[in-house]
Amino acid sequence: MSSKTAGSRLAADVPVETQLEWLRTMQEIRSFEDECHMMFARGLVRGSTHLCQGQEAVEVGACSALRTTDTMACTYRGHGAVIAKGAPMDRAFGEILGKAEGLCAGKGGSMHLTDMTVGAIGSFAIIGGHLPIVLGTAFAEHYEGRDGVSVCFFGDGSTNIGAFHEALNLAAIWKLPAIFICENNLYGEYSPIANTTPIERLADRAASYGLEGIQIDGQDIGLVHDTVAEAVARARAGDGPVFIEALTYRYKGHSRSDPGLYRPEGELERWMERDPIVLHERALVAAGVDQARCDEIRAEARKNVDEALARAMSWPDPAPESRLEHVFA
Amino acid sequence: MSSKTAGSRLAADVPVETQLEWLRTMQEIRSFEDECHMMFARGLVRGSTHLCQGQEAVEVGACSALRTTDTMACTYRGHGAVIAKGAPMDRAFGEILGKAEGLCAGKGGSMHLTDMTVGAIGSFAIIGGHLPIVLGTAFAEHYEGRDGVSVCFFGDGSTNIGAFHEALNLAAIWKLPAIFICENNLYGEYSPIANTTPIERLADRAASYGLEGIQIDGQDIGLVHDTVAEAVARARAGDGPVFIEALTYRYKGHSRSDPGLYRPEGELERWMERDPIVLHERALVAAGVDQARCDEIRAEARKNVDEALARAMSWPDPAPESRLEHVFA
Amino acid sequence: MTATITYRQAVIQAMADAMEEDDSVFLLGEDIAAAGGPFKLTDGLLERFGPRRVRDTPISEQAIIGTAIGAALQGLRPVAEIMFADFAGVCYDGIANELAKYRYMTGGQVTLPATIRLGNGAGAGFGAQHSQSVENWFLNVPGLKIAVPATPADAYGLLRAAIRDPDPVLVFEHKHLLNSEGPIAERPDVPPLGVAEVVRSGDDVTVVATQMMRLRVEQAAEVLAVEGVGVEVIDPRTVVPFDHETVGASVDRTNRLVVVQECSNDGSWGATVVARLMADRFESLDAPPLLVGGDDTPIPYSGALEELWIPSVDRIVDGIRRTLAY
Amino acid sequence: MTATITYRQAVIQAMADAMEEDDSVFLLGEDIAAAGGPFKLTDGLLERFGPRRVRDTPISEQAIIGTAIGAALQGLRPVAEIMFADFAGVCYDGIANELAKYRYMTGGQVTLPATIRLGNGAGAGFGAQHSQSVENWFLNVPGLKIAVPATPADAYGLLRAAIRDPDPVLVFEHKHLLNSEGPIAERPDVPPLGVAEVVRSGDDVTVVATQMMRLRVEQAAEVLAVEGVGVEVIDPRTVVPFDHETVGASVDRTNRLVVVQECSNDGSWGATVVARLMADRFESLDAPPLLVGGDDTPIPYSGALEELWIPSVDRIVDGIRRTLAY
Ligand SMILES: Cc1ncc(C[n+]2csc(CCOP(=O)(O)OP(=O)(O)O)c2C)c(N)n1
Ligand SMILES: Cc1ncc(C[n+]2csc(CCOP(=O)(O)OP(=O)(O)O)c2C)c(N)n1
Ligand SMILES: [Mg+2]
Ligand SMILES: [Mg+2]
Repeated sequence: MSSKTAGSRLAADVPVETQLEWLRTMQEIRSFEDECHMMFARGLVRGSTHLCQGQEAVEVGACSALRTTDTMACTYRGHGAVIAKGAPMDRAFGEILGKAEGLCAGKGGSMHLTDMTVGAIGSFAIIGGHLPIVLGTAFAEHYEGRDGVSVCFFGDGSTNIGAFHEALNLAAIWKLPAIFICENNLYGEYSPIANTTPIERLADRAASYGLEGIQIDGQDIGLVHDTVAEAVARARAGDGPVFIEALTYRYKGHSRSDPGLYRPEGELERWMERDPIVLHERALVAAGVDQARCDEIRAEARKNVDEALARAMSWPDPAPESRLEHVFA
Repeated sequence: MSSKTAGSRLAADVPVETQLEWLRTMQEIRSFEDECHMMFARGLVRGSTHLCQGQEAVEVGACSALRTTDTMACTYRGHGAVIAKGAPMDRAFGEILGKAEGLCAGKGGSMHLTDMTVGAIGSFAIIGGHLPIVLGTAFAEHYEGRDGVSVCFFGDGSTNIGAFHEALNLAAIWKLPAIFICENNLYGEYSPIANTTPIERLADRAASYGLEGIQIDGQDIGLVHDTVAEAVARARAGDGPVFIEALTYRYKGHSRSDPGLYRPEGELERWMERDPIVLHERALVAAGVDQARCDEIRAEARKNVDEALARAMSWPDPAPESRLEHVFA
Repeated sequence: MTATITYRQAVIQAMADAMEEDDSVFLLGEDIAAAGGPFKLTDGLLERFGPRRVRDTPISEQAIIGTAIGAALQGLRPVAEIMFADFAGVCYDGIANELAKYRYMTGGQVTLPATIRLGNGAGAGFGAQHSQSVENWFLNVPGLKIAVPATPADAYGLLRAAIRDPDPVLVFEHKHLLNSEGPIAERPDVPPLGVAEVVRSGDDVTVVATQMMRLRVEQAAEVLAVEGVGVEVIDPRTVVPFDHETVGASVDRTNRLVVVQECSNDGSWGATVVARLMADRFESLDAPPLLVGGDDTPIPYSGALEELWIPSVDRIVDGIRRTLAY
Repeated sequence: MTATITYRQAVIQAMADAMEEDDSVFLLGEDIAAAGGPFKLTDGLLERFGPRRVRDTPISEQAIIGTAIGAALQGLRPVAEIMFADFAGVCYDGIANELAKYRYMTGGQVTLPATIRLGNGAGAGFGAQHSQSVENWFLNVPGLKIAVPATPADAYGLLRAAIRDPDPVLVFEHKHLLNSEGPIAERPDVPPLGVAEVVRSGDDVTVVATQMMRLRVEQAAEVLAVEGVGVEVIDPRTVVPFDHETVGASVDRTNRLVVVQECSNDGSWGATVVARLMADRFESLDAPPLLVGGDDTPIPYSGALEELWIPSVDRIVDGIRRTLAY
């Protein structure tokens, strides 16, 4: 994999205009998360939240390889993935704020952002819980004779829970069109991976299921896109699941109350030097895009976020009776 | 591993007299299981039973490498392992018959034979259930500064359940003195392993935990003993867990109601040609033991079983009030 | 036109008819395909519907439940088998935290027409981990419907209803009833979930029971009928939703309630029936509502003990008598 | 001499004192060592007792519970943390099928002094999968004791009692009470498990509640006291074993019972309390026993909805008034 100071590259067969849109989406996610951080700090939001600043290239790179009708499941650290899959930011904010017009009508919250209309089938808050569910969404594609795929994001720490094992095994034996993407951000909560996992390269776990395991630089959106796109093509062609480990880093603490003191000094700074948004912008400029164009896009992204948040803030709370709805169909 | 017609060998550093005792124990288990088979056929026993004829070398070979104070956990197919660890056959029969003097006072049954006095800490009927428990028995040895080990038997099919994964991972990261022995008898219930498991060599799954995985001929008691003895020595020395896959075969169906029709023709017969008891006897004779001595031991074994069963049959049912005991201490 | 059929045949026929009717129905579970099911509850279905729709899985209950959830999400109608209901323990999270709450947590964005079939109950010497009445583990988990068929007709009808239902339904099939026989119509009804059956009418006492206990209660009612006691026997057929109306209306007439169940009483569905009834019809009762259940212990293996643990006809008769004598 | 202490400090002190007293006590869980616990409930214990006795685990709840069982079997006294009680779903089998039944299934050969601590309850906007009152999942599983401390003194005392107890005990610590304060004696008592506390005496109605609901009931009792209504508030402190005697004796005097709980009523511990009470003291009641609980839904995220789901002081007052007016 690329060295600690390597840049990123553009995706091989994707128009530059599209890759400029990735810049926008990454910046939108970054700003979205920054706003969340502040809302929590200001006590505007209840519960907890788990932010993904620093991991945008994995989520946007992977989702950019999908169709809207492909499905994607992610974790409680899922704002980025859900936005990358196409969910509107205002309704995502609305959900986090517990508003009636939130994506889940205020019933899910930060950890459960879902937008079925764009194939974002759920954010899952029990470690491992969604990996088996992705088996079913992928199976249905086969069953119906379609060529859709299901992508599943999860963290490094999640590779130690039983559901991970069962899901990878069944996906492999049934050759399901499922792409398992492990966002290895080096920590599960406050525990560095070496304290909980006896191997270093998580991709090696693919071998237990007769699968190839691919480890990539998760800060390089072009590489992420190309890798996932290839995996998706294989899955669509009926060649079964792929396990991708994307090395990345979360800039913030695990959840809102975590200052991240367990990190060795300088680690965060080193990773920020390879910020995925900056790297992608540099790659775009190197490929001939005007810096001004990039600046403009990032400014628009920030504006989009501000407007989305303002809209969400203006929405009403859910009606009291609404809490009794949606238990059964 | 050895070819389909290879013989077995004697263990390297074990007195021949001791290895003659292994012959006795294997024969006792064989006859014990044959008697169980008949009791079930005659409707003397309720519930179900899972017999281990054909797998005796794994159980006796492994347990012969243990001290009485070492612990051993096994599955519902556990009569052999529990007897190999030293439990009295009469009380084992008694338990299967639901008698007051059964090992578990009639409360456990065939699937739960347990004899704490000999370190047979339990037979477990939920697939995977005991693998995490063995973590604790092994951990306690470390915690108390002892050098005991814990052995855990389980089947090939059990390597696909979540608990397997969690147990191997924690054992590895904590370097626990646990020996995981997979009795790969080619089937999980009625399913050949290839239908449920995307790899052939289960020992390879050890790599997911940074462990060495050893695959051996489970019909060769000398080899089983030596392999387990070495693993035990490593575990006692603090080098952590070992994963051993022993290739073996069950002669009977999965449980009492299964005639085993899913087996390819000739498979059973081929395996019976390498019957572990016969192979061991041949190895003993080749090493200079009188055939008559072997015959005598096997006859004694059969007699021991008959007598144990007769005793167990003579015991009374548990007293009605006894069912209310043993919920809490 | 009715025929006689076993509970097992009814289960098989329900799945076959559902699959015939709707291509989105498929089956998955351990050894349900090639082997026809550990309890032979899917016998012949692989042959009839092929491997696309009848699927063997590894021993991975979490994966089974997850697959059912994901497939249901995509509009399929999975019917997953959990061999012994007790194994719900290894996939409890999938059932209680994911399946039950998914629709609610997404504000109604998803519909999950998943059916989970589980082999329930005691009586055959399977011991503490293979004999439980597992519906009681899910009573405090809103979002699941729970069916507990006692007869072949209900084994058929409730399973059909479950598969058609847009929501998750757990169908507990009682292992000890698989060979029991009963009538079934040529074109059997598919009952709504949540409607009790008044199995036998009577004016003196209302006795509510499910599955194997329903059959024993029917026997107890026979015994008491000889003495001139009129026992009204009600089988709720689903414990969620529970038909409090039918039970309540009966108690309004009999003024006495006994619930017979194959589980410890604490935390049981029977306790909930009593609590609801007391809240709604406090004045209807002339005697304390009685729960007749298993001991407060795990289920013992030995036949001598298991038969004492499970409420017997004698114990049921005795409970009813005491309630009448109050 | 008493001091003031938070619920969190009480939990930490209980473990520290237990470890000081008995070397066989050790702790395990996710991020409990180096990080001092996700809810800081083991803060400082690694520093004080070292890595032999305070152990971080991977995210592997099945392994955590299994380790606790195996270690207990060997005579150790493990104290395992399940961060959010809702995660009991992923290790339900270990708790309900292994831990609870092990002693029974082996005919008393093993003793399992294992303590499982679980972060319980709603009120902070954690959503449907991180807010449940999970003690209700285990009510029909004989073999487990279940403690539900409400005050710092009980958080200390019940945890000490659990660790000393020879049997498995689940201790549910309420997340929303961690910063609440209360008195604790310099040498605090270790109460027996199964003895309720009469929190407040009164002659008009008996109200039973645990954890956060106990505190709200105390507030409701204050409101009603102003009107001259005497509310007897009882905190059972353990739901298994449940102190039916104390509650029953109170109802014998007040003739009215209200149970307030932070869960749906169906399948709740409150339903069991009512069922038991009706069986034993049918004549004591002058009004229908009332359960005040959450809606029959998963727990919604939005503050606007969650606060309606959880019984409020107003709703409790109203329930009590209706019971008195009957
Ligand atoms: C079954 C379960 N156990 C524990 C938790 C608590 N928990 C939430 S996030 C987390 C860490 C997960 O780490 P990782 O998989 O690396 O994902 P990351 O947070 O780094 O994205 C833990 C332990 C949980 N949600 N579910
Ligand atoms: C959690 C769980 N799922 C399913 C079963 C039913 N079951 C009992 S034995 C068995 C097959 C196990 O196969 P394997 O591990 O190879 O062991 P073997 O029986 O061959 O010794 C199954 C599926 C169970 N006991 N527990
Ligand atoms: Mg991580
Ligand atoms: Mg096998």
